[in-house]
Amino acid sequence: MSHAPVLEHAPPRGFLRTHVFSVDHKVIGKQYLDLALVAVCTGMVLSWLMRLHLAWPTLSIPGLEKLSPNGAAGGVITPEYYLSLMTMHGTIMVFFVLTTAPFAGFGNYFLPIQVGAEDMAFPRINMASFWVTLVAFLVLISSFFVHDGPALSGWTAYAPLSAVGKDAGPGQGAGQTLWAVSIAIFCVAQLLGALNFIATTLDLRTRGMSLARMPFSTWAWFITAVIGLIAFAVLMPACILLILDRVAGTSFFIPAGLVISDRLQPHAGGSPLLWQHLFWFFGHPEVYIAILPGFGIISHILPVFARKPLLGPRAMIGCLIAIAFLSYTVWGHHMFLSGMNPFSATLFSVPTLIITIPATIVTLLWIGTIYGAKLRFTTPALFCLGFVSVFVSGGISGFFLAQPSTDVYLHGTYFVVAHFHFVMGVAAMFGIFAGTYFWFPKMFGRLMNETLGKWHFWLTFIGVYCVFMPMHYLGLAGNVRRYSAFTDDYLKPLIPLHQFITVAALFTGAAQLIFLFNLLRSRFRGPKAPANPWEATTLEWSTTSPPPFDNFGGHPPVVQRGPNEYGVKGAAGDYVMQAAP
Amino acid sequence: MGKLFAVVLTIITVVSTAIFATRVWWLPTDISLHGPRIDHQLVETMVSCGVLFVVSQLSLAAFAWRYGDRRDGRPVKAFPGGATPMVVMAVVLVGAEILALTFVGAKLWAGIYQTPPDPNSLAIDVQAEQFAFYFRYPGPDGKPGATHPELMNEATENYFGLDPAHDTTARDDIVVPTLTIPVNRPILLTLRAKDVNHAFYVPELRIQQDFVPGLAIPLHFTAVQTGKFEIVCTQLCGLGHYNMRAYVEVMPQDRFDEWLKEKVAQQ
Amino acid sequence: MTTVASPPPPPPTIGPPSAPPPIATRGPESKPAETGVWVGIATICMSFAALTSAMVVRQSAAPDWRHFQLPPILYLNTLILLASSFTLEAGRRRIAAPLVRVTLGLGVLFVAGQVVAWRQLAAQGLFLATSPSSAFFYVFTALHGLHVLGGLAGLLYALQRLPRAAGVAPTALGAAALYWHFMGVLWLYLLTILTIRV
Amino acid sequence: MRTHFIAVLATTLVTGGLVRPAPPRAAGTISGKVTYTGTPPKMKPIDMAKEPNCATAHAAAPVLTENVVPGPGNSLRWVVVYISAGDQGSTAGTGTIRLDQKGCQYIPHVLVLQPNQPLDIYNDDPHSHNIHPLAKLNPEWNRSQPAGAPPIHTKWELAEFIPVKCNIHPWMHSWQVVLTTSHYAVTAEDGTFSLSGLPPGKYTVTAWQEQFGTQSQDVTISGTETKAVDLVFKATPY
Repeated sequence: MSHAPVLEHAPPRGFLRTHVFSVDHKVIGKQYLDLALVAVCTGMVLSWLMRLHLAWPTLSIPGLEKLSPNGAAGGVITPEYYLSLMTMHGTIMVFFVLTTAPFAGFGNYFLPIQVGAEDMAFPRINMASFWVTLVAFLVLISSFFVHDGPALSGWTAYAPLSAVGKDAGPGQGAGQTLWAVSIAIFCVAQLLGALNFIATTLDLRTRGMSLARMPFSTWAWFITAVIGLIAFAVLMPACILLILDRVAGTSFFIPAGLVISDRLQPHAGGSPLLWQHLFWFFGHPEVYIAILPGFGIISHILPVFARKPLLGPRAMIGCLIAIAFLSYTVWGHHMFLSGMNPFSATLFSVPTLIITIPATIVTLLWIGTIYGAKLRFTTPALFCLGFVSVFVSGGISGFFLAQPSTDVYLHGTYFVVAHFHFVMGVAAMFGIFAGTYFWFPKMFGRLMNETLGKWHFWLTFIGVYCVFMPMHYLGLAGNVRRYSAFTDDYLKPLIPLHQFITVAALFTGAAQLIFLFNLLRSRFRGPKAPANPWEATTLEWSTTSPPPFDNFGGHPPVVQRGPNEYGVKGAAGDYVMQAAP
Repeated sequence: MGKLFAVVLTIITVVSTAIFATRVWWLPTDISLHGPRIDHQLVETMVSCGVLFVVSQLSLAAFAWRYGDRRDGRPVKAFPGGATPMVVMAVVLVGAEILALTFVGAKLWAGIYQTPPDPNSLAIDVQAEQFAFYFRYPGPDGKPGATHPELMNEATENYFGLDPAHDTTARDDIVVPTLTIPVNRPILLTLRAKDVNHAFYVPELRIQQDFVPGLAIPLHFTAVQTGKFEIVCTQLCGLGHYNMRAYVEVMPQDRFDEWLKEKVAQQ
Repeated sequence: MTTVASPPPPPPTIGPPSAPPPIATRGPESKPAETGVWVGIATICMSFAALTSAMVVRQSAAPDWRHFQLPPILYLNTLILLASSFTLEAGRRRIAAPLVRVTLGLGVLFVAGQVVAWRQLAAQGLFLATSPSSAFFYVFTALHGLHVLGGLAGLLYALQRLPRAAGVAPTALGAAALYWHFMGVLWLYLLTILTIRV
Repeated sequence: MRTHFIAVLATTLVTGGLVRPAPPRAAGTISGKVTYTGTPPKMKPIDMAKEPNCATAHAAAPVLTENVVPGPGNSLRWVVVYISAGDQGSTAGTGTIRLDQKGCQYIPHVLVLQPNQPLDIYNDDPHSHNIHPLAKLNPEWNRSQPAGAPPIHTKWELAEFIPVKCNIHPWMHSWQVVLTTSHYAVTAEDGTFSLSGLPPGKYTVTAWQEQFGTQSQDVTISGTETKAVDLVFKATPY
């Protein structure tokens, strides 16, 4: 709504109000992205340590003993420390990178601009959501420095291993409690964030910006906010119950008669499957929270570099909504063999297979958009193509795991690790890379270096295939996941493949340093960026880079058409901006 | 640049599919009754997914090769028919594949996990604990003794918490760390966990089932080939998860009876 | 931040548009604050739905569910909460600060009554870890109490903005009232399932 | 002058307590045998199939459970006999105590040490162990020792009977007995023990067996004689 800037929203004064405790959605978006950057570096180092230990178990890593005298005496990682590294790798990557960067980071920065608003509906709550996320991250990281080290029950934290406490092994004392508290705090932050996204999308759209005219990335963030709202609202009570089980002596998830470390546990009557149901009811929507913003970013960027409108925009939005709805009906496919009633395995496998249809439609729409395009191979465009290819590889392996009859063999093996890494670990990351290269000029007013960007793409694209495609073969050979060493007779011949994967992982990890260098250098010394370097149509390109405090310098745009106006004949250039008269 | 992307993607697709097709790494030979049908289901899924994978990757590569911007002023072309062929292709193609896989798969799954066990199958109790499997045979009296968690004492090999002093049926129970079973005879395992979640997985038997503390979960199969195979735990259970190794030894019926007699003598 | 667990009702920083409503493409006068509260209500419903399903599963998981008599003061607390909703609705329609203050008082009284109910249960020897039924009773009443405190903070905020300009107050007061009524409805729901199950 | 100097030196040493004072008074010893009545539980062979290295190592002579180890003439091994009351002239524990994890077994099965005495735990097996002393008074800890890992240097502060288990090999169990007195002995195969260096006085001798509990007997030592003390445990088959 076009209205004179109300006093409430005057630009801040002073360094603290402007850059640290700022209510400006742009600053908060950048803060989220910086947090995600720190988190992804931590997570990547953890994955290096894991891979090094798997390939060469007796390798002594210098300096590790200082970080954890108990876990890695003499620099050699012990089995419990490997599991702690795995748990922290999973938790940090899923929560503090894949939920924070594409959704909270880019979403906070660009959703208000793309809908033509001055800021999020509730700026102070928006600021609170970042600082609560930061608190959650610090609580999680503090579990590294606790006596027994971080939790070791995986990012899924199945009870009773996660609920019994110190007896269940090192890391299950203070480390696991800190994990549960950190995740509960993270849920609160995400709920506050989702609240903002939905209110802004529904109420603060500028004149002419109807729902149908919203860009695809905005649609993706809005739908992700709705999924996140319901998913995190379920994970929070689950974490509260887990904390009560651990601290207050209740027995929600711990049955009677458990003997752990030769001690009969003082609990009775709980149900471990109750935790699995509560967790996976959140868990599967969470993986869609990680990938849907990626869908939105790719659908937003691909037309810009194909110079033609996205094929089937309404079908794309319909698929996003279908995926959002179906994501709440499929959680049981994580529990086919978990001891729940086998009939419900068949029940859950049907919607799991059905959800592949909208995913296939989305992929075909991207490929159809590339048909007949005039592709400009800039770095964001390459990452879009990479995203489509990697998402296809990851999605296809989902077919095997969706059916109980083949999941009997593949459940708990590296096939599962390959599947979710391809879809979440790589496709979602390619979405974040594409978003970064695409929006960097708008966020910082400077251009990133294209050659470094291309080097980063090629090394990463080839690297991730070398790392994660062989994991499918390990899965077929029955290699069990979450093992800290391969001592079984049938696993020993697979160790050379693990060593290949480790080398590829180190190589791909090193390639990310190019991205880091490019990111930091261009932030201060990149060439000046014009308002619309990629000749795109959406609202964020019709304001300066970086946008002023209230995004449009006091006169919000009036939107005349949708975001898909590319390849238009007769217009100046082959595109028409959304807000152009 | 588009051409480079197309070449790299084609190489990746060809190499990956080749390794899948030539089965360099593949499932171990199957030794269970229901195994062949699972292998068939897996191969069928592999073929149909392989086609889907190759077609979509190569079409992506082809379009990236063909539709680079050559500054020749040629207008962009929309996909003939717009989005509807995409939606139709997805719903029909993938939908048909899903129907086939679900229908066959559901029957196969029901055959293993939803059918009651064969009445004369050999009943063995399995206990998974932090970091070992133990198997208990009811012994000559045919009745397994009651288990008492408070009596469990690993030092005295009393893994199941039996109470031989008062419970006569527990006296002859045989507790061994290796699952020894006769070939071609249906086996009914009752899975119990002593402490946390574990899992029973034998790749060769194509069977897998989690242990859940507080539940006694039945699992039945029939081994059709003799030999010694490894049992591994696939559900994260703590620091020794990687080392929860046990063996399942499938013997001809006569050698199994001999083994059983010898174990009874040792009691 | 008044309460960590609940999203406190959103103090609107962008006042309602003073300019004439824009051309078509969007419904009547939209108020971000109220949308925010509706979204918050959806979240809280989902959390309590998850806890309800956990209670149902936990009750059937083992025979250790010990039924006990709900302390009668809960029914008195319910009346207090409903009364506070009426006074608040009256206060909202006439934008009368004293009525909102009465609602605040009743709200505080309700929370005090809940604490008394806890004490009575503790006197009977029913603590959090005594039995799953008491555990769920405490979890439900604690979470609801926390959200009521959030509601009180929202009412205070709305009260503090009331005298400035007639036009501005209703949004904040409207949102806070909506949230408060929801607290009443949620408590009625909780009372029924607790009475049935516990 | 020289003799005077030596006398001064001797008295300072004695009073300073730097050097263990040669027992000025006569010291007695208590020795004897620990036996059992009734039928002890059968020693079952331990099947180490889970760890192939140990299974092959013990293929010839399978390892038996060590909770009750009967010897010739109803004698009992691994029984800790110590002065539980009236203890005099006891000294602090010196020297390093060594515990070996060899062939998936704890060697020795019962280890006695004194508070703050250095304890070195070695992993001599080509695979990893995870030693987990289940201490209640002392702080409980639990550490993995991959193959070839350096020994764990630790000690216990408080007196306690600590059961020790290996988290990876469930059959591996042993005891670490921390005693404040230095007058202790662990019975050998023939069940004999002897406590020496006891100044005259009234003592209570206690024998502790991991499954049958404790037996005590009062003894008075007057001169340098050796008192015979025989302790008998009642054994039950299960």
